[in-house]
Amino acid sequence: MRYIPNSPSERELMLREMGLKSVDELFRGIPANLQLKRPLQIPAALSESDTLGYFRKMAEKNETPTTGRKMASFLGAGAYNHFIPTVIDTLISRSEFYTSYTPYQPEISQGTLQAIFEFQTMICDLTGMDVSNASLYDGSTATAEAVLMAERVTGRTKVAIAGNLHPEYIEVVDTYIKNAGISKVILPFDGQNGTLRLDSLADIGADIGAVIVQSPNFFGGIEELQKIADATHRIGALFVVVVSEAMSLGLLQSPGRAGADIVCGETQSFGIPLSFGGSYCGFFATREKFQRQIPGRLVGMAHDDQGRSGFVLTLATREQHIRREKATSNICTNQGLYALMSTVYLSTMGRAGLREAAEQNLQKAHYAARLISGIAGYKLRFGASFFNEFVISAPRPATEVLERLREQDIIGGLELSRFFGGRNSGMENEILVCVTETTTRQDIDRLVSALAVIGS
Amino acid sequence: MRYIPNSPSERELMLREMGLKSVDELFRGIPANLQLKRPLQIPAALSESDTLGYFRKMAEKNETPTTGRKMASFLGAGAYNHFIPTVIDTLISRSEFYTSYTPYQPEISQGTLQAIFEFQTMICDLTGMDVSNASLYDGSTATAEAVLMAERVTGRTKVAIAGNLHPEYIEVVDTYIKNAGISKVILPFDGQNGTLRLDSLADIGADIGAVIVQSPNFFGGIEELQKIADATHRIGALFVVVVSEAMSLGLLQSPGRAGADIVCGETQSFGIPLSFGGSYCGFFATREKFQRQIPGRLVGMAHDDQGRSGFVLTLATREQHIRREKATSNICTNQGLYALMSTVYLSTMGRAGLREAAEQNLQKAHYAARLISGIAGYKLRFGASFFNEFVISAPRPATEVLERLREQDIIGGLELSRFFGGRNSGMENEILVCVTETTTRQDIDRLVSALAVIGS
Amino acid sequence: MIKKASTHINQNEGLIFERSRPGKVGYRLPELDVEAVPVESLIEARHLRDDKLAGLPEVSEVDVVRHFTRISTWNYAVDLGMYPLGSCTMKYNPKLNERVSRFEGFVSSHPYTPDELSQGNLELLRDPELSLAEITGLAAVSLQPAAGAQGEMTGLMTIRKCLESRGDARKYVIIPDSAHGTNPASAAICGYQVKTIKSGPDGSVDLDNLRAVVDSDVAALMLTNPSTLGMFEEKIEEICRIVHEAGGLVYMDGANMNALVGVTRPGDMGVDVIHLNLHKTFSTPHGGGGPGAGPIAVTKELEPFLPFPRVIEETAANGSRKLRLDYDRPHSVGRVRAFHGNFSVLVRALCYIVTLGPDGLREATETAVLNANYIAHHLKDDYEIAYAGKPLHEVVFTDKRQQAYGVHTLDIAKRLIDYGFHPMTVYFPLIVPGAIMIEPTESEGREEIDLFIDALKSIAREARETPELVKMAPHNTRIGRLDEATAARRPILRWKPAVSTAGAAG
Amino acid sequence: MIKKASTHINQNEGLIFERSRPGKVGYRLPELDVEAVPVESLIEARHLRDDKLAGLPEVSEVDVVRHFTRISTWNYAVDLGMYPLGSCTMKYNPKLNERVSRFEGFVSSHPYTPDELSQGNLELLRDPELSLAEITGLAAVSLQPAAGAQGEMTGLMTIRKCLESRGDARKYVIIPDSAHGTNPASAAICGYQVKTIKSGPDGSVDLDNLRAVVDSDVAALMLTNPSTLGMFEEKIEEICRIVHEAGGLVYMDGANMNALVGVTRPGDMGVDVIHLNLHKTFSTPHGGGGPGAGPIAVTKELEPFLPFPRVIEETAANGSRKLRLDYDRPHSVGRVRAFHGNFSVLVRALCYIVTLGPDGLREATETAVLNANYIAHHLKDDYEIAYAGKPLHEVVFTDKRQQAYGVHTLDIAKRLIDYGFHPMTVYFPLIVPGAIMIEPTESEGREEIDLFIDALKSIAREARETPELVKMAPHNTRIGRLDEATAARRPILRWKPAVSTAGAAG
Ligand SMILES: Cc1ncc(COP(=O)(O)O)c(C=O)c1O
Ligand SMILES: Cc1ncc(COP(=O)(O)O)c(C=O)c1O
Repeated sequence: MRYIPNSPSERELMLREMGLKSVDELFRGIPANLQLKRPLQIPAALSESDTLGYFRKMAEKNETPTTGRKMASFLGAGAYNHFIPTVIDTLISRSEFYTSYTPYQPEISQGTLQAIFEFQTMICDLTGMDVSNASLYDGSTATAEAVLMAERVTGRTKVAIAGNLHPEYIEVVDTYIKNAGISKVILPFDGQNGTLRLDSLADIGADIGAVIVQSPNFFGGIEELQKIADATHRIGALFVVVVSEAMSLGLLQSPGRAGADIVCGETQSFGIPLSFGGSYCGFFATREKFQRQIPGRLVGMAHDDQGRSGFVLTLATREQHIRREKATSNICTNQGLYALMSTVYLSTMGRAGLREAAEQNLQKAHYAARLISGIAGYKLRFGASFFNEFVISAPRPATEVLERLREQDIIGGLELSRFFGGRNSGMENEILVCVTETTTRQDIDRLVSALAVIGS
Repeated sequence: MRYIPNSPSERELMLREMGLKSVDELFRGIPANLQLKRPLQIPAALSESDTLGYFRKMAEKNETPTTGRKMASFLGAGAYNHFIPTVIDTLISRSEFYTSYTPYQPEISQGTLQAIFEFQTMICDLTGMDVSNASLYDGSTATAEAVLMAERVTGRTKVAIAGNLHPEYIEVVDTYIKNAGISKVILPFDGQNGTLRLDSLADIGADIGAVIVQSPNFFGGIEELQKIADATHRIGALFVVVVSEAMSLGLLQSPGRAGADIVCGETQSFGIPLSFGGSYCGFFATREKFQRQIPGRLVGMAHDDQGRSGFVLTLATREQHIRREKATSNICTNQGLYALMSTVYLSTMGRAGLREAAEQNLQKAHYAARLISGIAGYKLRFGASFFNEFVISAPRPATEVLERLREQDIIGGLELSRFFGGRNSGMENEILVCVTETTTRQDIDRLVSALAVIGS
Repeated sequence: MIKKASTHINQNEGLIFERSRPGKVGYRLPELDVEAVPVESLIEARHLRDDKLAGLPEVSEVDVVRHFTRISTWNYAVDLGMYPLGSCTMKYNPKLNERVSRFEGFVSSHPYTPDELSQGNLELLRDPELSLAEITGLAAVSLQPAAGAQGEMTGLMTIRKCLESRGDARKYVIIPDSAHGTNPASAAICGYQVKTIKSGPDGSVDLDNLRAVVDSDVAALMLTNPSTLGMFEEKIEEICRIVHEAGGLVYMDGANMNALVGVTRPGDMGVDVIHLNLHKTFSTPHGGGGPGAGPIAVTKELEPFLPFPRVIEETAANGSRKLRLDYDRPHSVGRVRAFHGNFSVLVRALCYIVTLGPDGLREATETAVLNANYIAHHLKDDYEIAYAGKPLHEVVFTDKRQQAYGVHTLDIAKRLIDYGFHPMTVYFPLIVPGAIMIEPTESEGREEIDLFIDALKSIAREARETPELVKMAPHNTRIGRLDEATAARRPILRWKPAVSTAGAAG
Repeated sequence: MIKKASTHINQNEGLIFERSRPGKVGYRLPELDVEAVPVESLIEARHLRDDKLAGLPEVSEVDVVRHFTRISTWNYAVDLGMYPLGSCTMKYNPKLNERVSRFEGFVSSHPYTPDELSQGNLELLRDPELSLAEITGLAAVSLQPAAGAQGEMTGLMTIRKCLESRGDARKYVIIPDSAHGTNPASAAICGYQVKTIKSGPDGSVDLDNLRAVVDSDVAALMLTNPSTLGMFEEKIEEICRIVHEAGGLVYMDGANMNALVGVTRPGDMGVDVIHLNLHKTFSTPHGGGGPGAGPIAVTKELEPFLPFPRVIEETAANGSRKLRLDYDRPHSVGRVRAFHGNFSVLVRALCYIVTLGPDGLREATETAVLNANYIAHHLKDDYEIAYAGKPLHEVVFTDKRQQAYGVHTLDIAKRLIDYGFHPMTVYFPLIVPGAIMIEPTESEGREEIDLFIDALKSIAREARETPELVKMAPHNTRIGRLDEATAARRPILRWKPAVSTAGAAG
């Protein structure tokens, strides 16, 4: 087997050196009746070229913006198609990065450690917070961790979650709190604006440990963070701001400035390919006073006895390998390499590039919104100002409209009935449309004329 | 511009430090009337994504075995479609390899130097020679260099070249010798076997400095190297064996054993993609006694004052940068990175893999030959035993047959009329067919049934 | 004498922020192709950033490439040599996996792409489920968990759901004192209290201790098998029986499956749930900390409780078979992350499985166990074995003998660096004072292993003869041991312009 | 004090052959899918190998990856830092070029693919021709030459062909003594005798020397501009006139075009033929020695003599425009290599050109020249300038001052390694005794350049104060200076089992 550098005869020799006759003796610790007497019933080994062929075939069974039918796609909703500089893959493909372990041995892990320190710094700057961790699984689990941390900090076992938070994020939070003795209330969003109903905050009880709001929200709308922060702090709760479209941070006020206590979310927009939903990279940032309550790994600066500076994993007493059931989280392996991708992305785009990219998202999305809302029968569902996503109301059921669009190689967006079928109804004809800097005017115009035809 | 790490203001500063006002002053050495007053008239700069789009479009305008129409291809003739292990590209993509210069400074170039030393060793083993250089441009120029070296060694200004040597190699040799005062005679090949006519060697004059033969020859046939060697040495000429299908060395007697004085050719078959004909990698090996006449770079072992061994470029007095017009060749930059690709290939396939791959070529090519020669109206043109290429005679003009095959997404091979139209006629219906380990039985069977239909 | 490594010139490099200069750029976007409207007319001023993104660097592409290439050379890596971290299974990461995981058809597909346009992806989500079910001998698999710890949490939640459906979620999860820290941490998230049981004298589960704590309040036993001492729980069937008879379920931490794949199957032992670390057993790269994937395999009874969505196959009217994502899972524990798991990791793991096949997987297991036993055999005269027994894929020693000279496990670890190796796992499992935990994996050849054995023997000698040499190690790295205590006392967790020579060691 | 580099642990590694063990494999091919016939029945025994390929290694994929990854870390590289080799233009190699050059649609296409199935490739062969013609200000371009030296040979052949067509090929090629070795070597292959002319006191062509040798036997002047001293031939027009009036042609060695692109064009100076080194001026990687590409650009008059095939555009009956390869070139000098040149290099160079565009190309030139002048300015007090003048993209010093302390150019070069830099070009051009030739290119930022200046200043100081330190350098590399004399006297050019510790330095 080509991944094994021991030759058969070397293996023989090693066995003999140990006074063993056969490999089977190595497994004498396993009761005979438990030993598998037959080969595993999985497909026989493929050659390298056949393996390539198999995965090529699978890849060709997908239709994407750049392969097969070259679909023009307007899907967003927590996963965004942004431009990815080539250098990112070049650099993370350095085997010193991707074939190394968690940097527990700083003397030979400074590359990874320094990169994480840079990641933490960039996240702090973008979110306006003091401390960032080294990443969490994704935006949804980062949100769940924020809820758990809020409970640790406030001792309150109830949280208020905006109803326009990404529905899958809410599902994940449910899963995490279900057994942790934490309950949630859903804060309604305004039917006209799609943003959180501020009045709903007026009467939330002092038993609420955290108010969790996403901005831009699931519908793309920008929330009144400042006001929500004030209301939240008034009851002594933590204000958690979730950012699932990190690109918006290139343009929008940092949640920190608006008064957030925890800012968490997803860095996928920063150089991480869509890859059918993973791997992505959760981020988590908070105030310095909470730094010993933060979940996940932290990298800090340190010096050796000659005064040379370097970096180490620090404040480890928060973590499971030391604190066990009392740890701030059960997370161990995180998304290290993907945090590196985002770090390289932010370095490459830099100050000017992130701003330019963000503004292109804004301009193109509004160009599309203007045209679509101009089509007879279509309108923007919500009034709030938005970044690169907006909801349109179609004259027919969304599923039907999207199917017709697909016939023209357009994935028109996400039908909201998928998430707001029951409870919040009135979403049958609603489509969440996303436009990024990678969406060409031509694609937008194609969508518009296609919608016009379908609408008439 | 993103490839320039000097900021505009830094450039200003640097100018000022030098007491200059503007960049233009830097060019005061260039007469004003020669300075270009307008921007170059080439397309304006493209963004990274537009550049990717442009080259993607170009790539999609090609039809290959793995893209677009997925052509089944039976093209060989000096460029072969062999399996390429993934690790090759991974390893040559280490920037320490591909962004470094010719290893003139051994203390910080040992990686490149050791790899070349390994390449030289492998080429010596495969060819059965004592000394190999670090590569030449390609198989054709390696052949031309062999002719020039033969003249240096023997002092004779005439060479005899087999008429079944790759026609483009002969063209290149013509180009190189034309002005070097060397003349050539073409040795005819046998009409039945396609191999060199041994009788033609009987009466070649003692003024011949070298006999140059390709085996397998351009028609795929295996030459009687031993006999040719004897005849060649009888007149005191050098015997040059050209190998354009290096894969054959996995199975066939090494030319060295058969008496060759110089073995040269192309390593493309060893891990180098077809890439429309380049970059490839020429190899050149000879006897120890000629090592100071060899063209191109050589790497040798050396030691430092602490006895640690390493490698250096050596015998440089042969080369242009020292010997100038008396150099053994004008070559400077060679195909270093591609020699590395072949070194990684030969390491990965190794002893067993090269043998297995070569044998699969042999078996599949003969399977195809058996079936095709069984089709009414088709026959094998030549009788000599062959490795992975053979010539078929079709019942119609080759160009017509190939065009019909293309309609069925098959590139059936190379029409020989392309090279043997005039002088050696009788090749109108002849097609050079190549079958490698990457050709599936299914493709062969498709070709066979298509030929049958076309033939009837 | 150090055979494996030398020292060589190595580039210094500051933080990326220190390369920043106003006006440098590393990108080029296409021109905006729609008319630009004043931003303030689209978004209220109060919602716009007022810091001009001042914190982000302004550098060229050349700066980026130089920066990250340089700092990468400060890392040790599997591609450079043996990485004997016990419990981490640092095996070779095949380049073929990396290549296929980057196919444009995968990386460019959006998670909400309609099923009919992503049949390839759905097949890649189903195929590993089938293989992993067979490998574990269990009925069903969920690929959603993002890593082992999340697999633990998800698995325990399916157990909880199952018990709830039986009428009582129960209170406790029993965890041996040798377990990995994620076990109790995961149990806590699931609302279970942890009952720790002391391991027996041989490091395995002490049945009496177990019987003593197992009762009708116990939801599950969380067992690592082979244990973190690298030894198989020989009484596993008995253990499962005890738990099952008390109405509890058995969760197996499968982080050590590299010792078992193809040789024995948890399902056949009586295990109800197991998580697998694809970034260990199934060769996906650790990436300096992640990402990984922690699929769980469960019994038929637990299948209904797996996270949604599930990939199911349907036969369309026209008889064609199609895959689709099924969200209608009333009994599911819910979602543990957005979308469909760490897809790019799953693709790599599947590539590994199809590349090796049944024989290759077993051969890998056998070789991993052979290598570990070979090391145990050759080092037992120099280092104290933690527990006598029959190690499988890893072996645990202690620093007992070296302590006599004031040399501790950490010193030995640091000295290994000078010998050209990454250190082994240190001070884990916690039940072994000064644990030295070595896992070679099947990716090491005899030569590399012999060099490793020589190094540890030589360090044992140094500990006796020149202990200071070991205690001051490493000597051949660009920086020495860092003062972690101070770093934790006065944490510096982000760069600020003041700290401007940071990282530019040397 | 050395600011740029430290020393760090670095893996030793023997030769790949020393990792070989019978039975190890690193590959897996598909099973043969046709019936296997005894090999001897297909090929006569006498034609079959009898050595069982004994020389090739038997190693696993892991061995291969470890081996080449380790030895790669022994190299210095552009991605690690400044590579100031004069005349070599070691600029940044954009990763985007690498990526597009690997598109499956390019790498999988066979050179004999019928034109209608390779229109994309043919466009990629035509587009650079158009751009390079504009950049050089000449009429036509051939992309076939594999490197600069072959470009020289090809260019001189077109000149010869042209002269032959005029009736007399002539005898001599005039080459300044400052020229690169490939110039005379290439002239020799073309059957021309070389007449070397001494450069003038300022290092440029001495018009009197030139006039003295130019006569009706002179076929061409081969001129490097800017010269290998980095200075523009200010009298280039006059020079061309002199040669042209005598019926000769002017060949320009374009290796130094990085100083001129977008600023001035050889065609406008009177040059008849020029070669370009795409692996210098146009950013394609040097690859540790190659491959490169050496296209030539020529005047209208010389166009008919370019190598065949040529890419031409045709309008089909239906009006559609198609590209095809034209082999019917009666006046061509012939072919200089098989197929169509180093295609994969051409793709990279084109990618560079479209990425930069007119403005970017000029900006690159300006910055390259700025950087070189900045270095010249800051080092002139420490090192002797070879020739006073106006350097463009590179500057040449000598070791004259350091010789006083027994320190020579080579010592300075080796000491630069300890400072974390690759040495500059040494002892070239030959007319400068102890030449120190520095070319920073536009890829270096001010900080890196300042570190370089500091290093050379510090070395100048060391030469005065502690010359031994410099003469024994390098001190921070895994091996020291190697005994090249012995290596050349008793050459060991291949591995033989005997030499078994080779390479395992340390
Ligand atoms: C025994 C054991 N259990 C669980 C884990 C946690 O797995 P992960 O890091 O993937 O969350 C690990 C990995 O460190 C482990 O070694
Ligand atoms: C001035 C000059 N001319 C010609 C050449 C030869 O070019 P190549 O190495 O591409 O053959 C070089 C490259 O070293 C050079 O510097």
